[in-house]
Amino acid sequence: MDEKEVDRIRANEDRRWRLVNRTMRLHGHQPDALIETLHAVQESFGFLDTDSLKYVAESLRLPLSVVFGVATFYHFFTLKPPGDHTCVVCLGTACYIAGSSNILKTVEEQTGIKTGETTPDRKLSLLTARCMGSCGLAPVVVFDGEVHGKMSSASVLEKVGRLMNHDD
Amino acid sequence: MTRIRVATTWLDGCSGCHMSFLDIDENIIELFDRIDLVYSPLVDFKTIPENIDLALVEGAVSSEADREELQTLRSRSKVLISFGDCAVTANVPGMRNQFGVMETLSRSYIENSASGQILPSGSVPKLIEYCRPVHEYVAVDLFLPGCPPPAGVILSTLNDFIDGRPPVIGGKTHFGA
Amino acid sequence: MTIEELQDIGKIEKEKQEGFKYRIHVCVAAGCLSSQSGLVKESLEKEVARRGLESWALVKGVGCLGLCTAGPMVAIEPDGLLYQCVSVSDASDIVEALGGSPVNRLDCSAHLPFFARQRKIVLENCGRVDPESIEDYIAEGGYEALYNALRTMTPAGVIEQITKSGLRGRGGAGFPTGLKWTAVSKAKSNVKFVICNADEGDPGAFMDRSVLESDPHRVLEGMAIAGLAVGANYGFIYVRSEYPLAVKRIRTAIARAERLGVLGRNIFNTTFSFDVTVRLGAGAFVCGEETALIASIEGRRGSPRPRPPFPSELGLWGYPTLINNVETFANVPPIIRKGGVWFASIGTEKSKGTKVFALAGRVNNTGLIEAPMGTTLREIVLDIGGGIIGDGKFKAILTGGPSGGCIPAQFLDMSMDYESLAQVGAIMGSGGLIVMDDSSCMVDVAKFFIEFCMSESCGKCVPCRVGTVQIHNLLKRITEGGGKPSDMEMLEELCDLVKNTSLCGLGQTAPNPVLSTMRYFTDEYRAHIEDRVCPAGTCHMKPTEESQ
Amino acid sequence: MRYPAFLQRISDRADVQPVRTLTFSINGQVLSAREDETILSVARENGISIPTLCHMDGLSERGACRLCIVEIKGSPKLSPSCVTLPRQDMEVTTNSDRVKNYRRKILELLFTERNHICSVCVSNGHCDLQALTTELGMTHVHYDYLHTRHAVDASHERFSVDHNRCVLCQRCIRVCEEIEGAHTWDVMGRGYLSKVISDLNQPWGESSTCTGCGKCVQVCPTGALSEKGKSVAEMTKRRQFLPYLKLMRGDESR
Repeated sequence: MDEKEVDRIRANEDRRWRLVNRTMRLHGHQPDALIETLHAVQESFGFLDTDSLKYVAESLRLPLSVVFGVATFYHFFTLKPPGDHTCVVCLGTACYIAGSSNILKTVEEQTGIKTGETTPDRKLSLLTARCMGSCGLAPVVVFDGEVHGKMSSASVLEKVGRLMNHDD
Repeated sequence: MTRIRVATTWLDGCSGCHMSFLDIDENIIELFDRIDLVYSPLVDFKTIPENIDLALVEGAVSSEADREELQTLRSRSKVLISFGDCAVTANVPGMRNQFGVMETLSRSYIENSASGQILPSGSVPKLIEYCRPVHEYVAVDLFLPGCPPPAGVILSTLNDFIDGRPPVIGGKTHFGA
Repeated sequence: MTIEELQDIGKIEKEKQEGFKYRIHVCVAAGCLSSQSGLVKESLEKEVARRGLESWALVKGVGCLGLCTAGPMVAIEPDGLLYQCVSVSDASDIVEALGGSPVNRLDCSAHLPFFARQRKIVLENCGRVDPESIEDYIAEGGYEALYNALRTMTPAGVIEQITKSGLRGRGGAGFPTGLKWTAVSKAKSNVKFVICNADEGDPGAFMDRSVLESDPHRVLEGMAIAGLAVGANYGFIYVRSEYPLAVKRIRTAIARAERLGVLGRNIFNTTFSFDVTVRLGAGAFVCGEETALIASIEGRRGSPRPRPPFPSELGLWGYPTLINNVETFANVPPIIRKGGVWFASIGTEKSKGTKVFALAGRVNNTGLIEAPMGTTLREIVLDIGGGIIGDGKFKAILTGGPSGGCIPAQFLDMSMDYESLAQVGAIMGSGGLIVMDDSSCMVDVAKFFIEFCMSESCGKCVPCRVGTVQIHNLLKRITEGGGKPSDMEMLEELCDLVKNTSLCGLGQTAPNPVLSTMRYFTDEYRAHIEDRVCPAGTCHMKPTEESQ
Repeated sequence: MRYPAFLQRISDRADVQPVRTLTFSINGQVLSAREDETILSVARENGISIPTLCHMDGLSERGACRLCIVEIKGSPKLSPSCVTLPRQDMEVTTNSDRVKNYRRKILELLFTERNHICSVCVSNGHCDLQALTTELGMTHVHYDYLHTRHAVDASHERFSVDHNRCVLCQRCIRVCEEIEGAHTWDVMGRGYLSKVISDLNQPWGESSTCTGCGKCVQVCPTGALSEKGKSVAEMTKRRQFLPYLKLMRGDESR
C-alpha cells in the first residue's frame, strides 16, 4: 500500500473509517492498539479485508505478517465477509450437553452450508461459539447478535427459515 | 550348528533395502552358511512356509494384499524386523496419504498420462485408504530405519541375531540416507 | 471527596429509593435480557405510569438474581417477593398485586432452597443494585473500603488483611492472593500494572460475566485497592468480546467512577491515581493464561511464554504486573471493609470464603450461585440445584471446564474446596459446574473437551499442539466404533506426555477430563472399544473400514 | 516493532542488581555459572549435551519445542533448560530415563504432524530433526501419522518453502525479525492449524518486505526452507554468521 492510498483512507470521511482512525488515535498509534483496531475494523466493515489490514499495519507501524498473524490467531476475527444475517450456535459445555450439536447438524443439513460458511445467496452465515455465558438458558443460539435461549432444532430451523426469506 | 530360517519380503517399496542387503558383497557367502533363505523375492518360493526364525519386511502396507502377506508372515515368524524406511515410516509410498487414493491415481494415470488415461483395475491390488508402516498392523521386534539401511548394519544385525546377541542399532542407521 | 461526602451520596440515594413504597427489581443481566427482561421492565414502567404510581413504585433494573433458568426474574421490595418467568403481559397483574396478595402463577417459592442455601459475599449486591448507577453501589457501602485503604491503612496493611483472609485466586489454580500481591509490591519498578482477567473462556461458566454485568463497581474498587497495595497506577480489564453487555457496563462504571473522583486522577483527593482501561479479548481461551493475556493486551498473538520469570517480576511491557480474576477482585472490598479475620472465618481450613459457581447442565435450577467453601457437592446439586431434570439419575459433575475433571456420584458428599477437588483429579477452576445425567456419554464429553483444547491450543509448544490432536483422534475413533484394545493405554501415555511437558497451563491441564473419565468411567470406555456400544446412546457407532 | 527477548529484558532494566555468580550441579557435576546464564548454555559450555530444536545461538529463546526439558530436584515440573536460569545449589538432571522418554515421544509427535520424508528431502543428512532421531534413539513413530496436507511455495526467485517439512520452530521468523529486521515471516492461525506465512499470507515471491537475504533459509532446521536448485541431500546450511551478526549489530546485551 503506497503513501497516497494510506493518506486517502486517513482523510476518508466515511463514518466507518472514522471509527477505525479514532481508535488508533486514542491509542496514540501504538502497536498495542492492534487488537482494539481490528475490533474497530470488524465492527465497521463486518470483516477484515486485505486493504484494511495493510492500512492498519501501516498506521501502527507493524509488519504485515504480524497483523495477519494476530488477525488469524483470534477466532473472533473473520477475513470473509459475512452474510446478511448470522446464526451462531453455541457449542459451550452446557449447550453441548443440552444437544446443541444436533441443532447445528440440523441447520447444516437444512441450509446446505457448514460452520463458517455463508449461503450462496449471501443471506445467512452459520457460525459456532465457544460459550456465550448464557449457560442457564442452554441450548443457546444467537441470531444477528440477539441471544435466544432454550432452543430446539425446530425453533432454530423456523427462525433460520424466516431470516433466509427476509421477512423478519 | 543349526541354520536359522530367514524370510524376506518387499511390500510397497522400491526393493532398495534388498539391494542394500546384497551389498554385503562377499560376506553373503559366509552368511549363507548360517542361514536358510526360506522365502524371499530373491529366491523362488511361492508360499510362505511355517516356522520362520526371522523375517525381514521391506516396504509399507499399501493394499489388502500387502496386509495379508504381512500378517501371514508375522504369524509364522518368531522375530520380525521392520526393514528400511518404507516399512518403518511408510516413507515415499506414504507420501500419497495427504492426497487420498483417488487424487493420487488420477494424477498418475489420467492427468499426467499421455495415452490410455484409465485407472488401473483388476490386475493390480487395490490400494487401501492410507499407506501405513508395518508396525501399525503387526507387532515388530526390531526397527531398522534407513533408506536404505547400510549393508554393514544389515549384516551385523543378522549376525547378532544368529549369535543370540541383542542387536545394537543406535546411531548406525537413521531415517533417510 | 471526604468519607462524609461519599456517605452522603449513599444516604441520599438510599432515601430516594426508600421514598418509594415499592421497588420492583427487574433482572437486566444477560441471561434474563435474552428472555426479554428489557421489554418486561419497559412494560412495568409503562404500567406504573399508566396508573399514575410513579411516586409510589419504582421500577429498577438490577443485576443477576441468580436463577437464570426461571428468567426473566422480578423481585418486589420490601416484601421480598420473587416472580419467575415474567412476560410482558404479566406487568399489569404485578403492579396490581403490589400491596395485595402476590401473583400466584408467577410464584417462585418452589425454588426456595436455591436461595436459602447460598451465602453471598461476591454476589451480595447482585439483584439489589442497579449496575449502571454508582450511587446505588455507594448506598450499599461501595467505595468505603477504598477510602479506608487510602486514608487509614498503609499498602502493607492492606496486603496484610488480604493475606490474613486466606483468599486464593478464583481463576482456577488457587494461588494465595496475599502472596501474589506481596511479590508485586516488592518488585522494584516505578511503573506497575494491575490486570483484571475477565477472559472467562471456560465454556459453561458465566460467573465473571454476571459479576461484571451486575456489580461492576465492586471489581473496579477491588482493582483500585490492589493498585494501592502493590504500587500500581494503571489497571486493565481484559474482557471477552463475546460479553458486549459486560463491556458496556464496565465502561459506564469507569466513566462514572472517574467523574466522581473515586477512580482516575487523585482518588479521594489523595496523591494516588489509578486509571482503568478496558481491553477486549477476541476469542482465545489460552488468553486466560497470564502471560498469553499480557501478550494479548500488548496487541500480539496470545501465546504464553515460559514462567519464570513470573508477571509479578516481568509482566506487561516488562513491568511488574498483578493479575487476578474478576471474582478475586470482587472479594477484596468486603475483606477490607470487614477485615481478613472475618473472611477467614468462612470456608474450610485451607480454602477460605465463598465460591461463585455457574451451575448448568441437567439440573432443575441452573444459574449463578455462591456458597461457602466446603459446601458439599450434594448440597450444590440436589438442594441448590434442585436435583436432576425429569427422572434422570445423577451421573457426574464437571468442574473446571476443559481443565477440570468429572466427579462421579460416589463423591457427592465431597466438600468443595481446592484440596478435595484436586484429590479426586478435578480442579476448582473458575467455577463452572456442569451436571450430567445418564443421557451423557463420558467418552463423548472427554472428546468434546479435548477437541476444545485442541482448537484453543496456541500451537507454540509441540506436546500441546500435536498431542491434543492425537488424543482427539483416538477418542474420535473410539466414539465412532473403531477403537482398538490398545487405545486406552495409548490415551494414558499421551495424556501423561501432554500434561507433563506442555509449556503452559492449557496443555498441562488439557488431559484432565480424559484422565478423570477414564479413571471413573472405565467401563464406558470398554463398552465403546470392546463391544462397540455407547451405553448412553450418544455416540453413533459405525465400524470403519480400517478398524482392525 | 521489536519484541525483546524476555530474558534480555531483565538486563535492560536499570534497577536490577549487577550479575552474580553461583554454583549448581548438572548430573552431579558441580558447575559455576552467572546467574543470568541459562542451564542450557552452562551445560553446553561444560560439554554436557542437551537436545534442542527451537533454540538457536544468536536468536531469542522460545522454550517451545520442549526437547531441552530437564529435571530439577524438588520440582515436580520439568523445566525447559533454554529459558531456565540456575539457582544456587540447584540440582539439575539432563539425562534421566523420564526426560529421555518424554523427549523421544515429543520428537515422534513432530514426525506425525507433517510429512517428514527424510529420504527425499533436500536436507537429508544435514537436518537437525533427522539428527535428533539418532540422538534421542527414535527408531520409529508409535503414534498415528496425521496425514496432513501442506503446500509448497516456490514463488521466490531463489528460495522455496515446503510446509510439509516445517516444524514451526519459528527460527526463520526470529532471524528475520531480530537480525534482518524485515519481519517478513510470522505465524498465522493457531494450534495444529498454525502455518508460517510471509506478509499477508502471500506467495513468498510477492512479498513486499522480504529482502532476499536468505538468513531464514540458513537457520531452518529442516528442509522446509531451501535454496532452489538443490536436490536431495544437497542443501547444507551455514549458520556461523549468526553470533557475529548479532555482535556487530550491538544487540548482544552483555
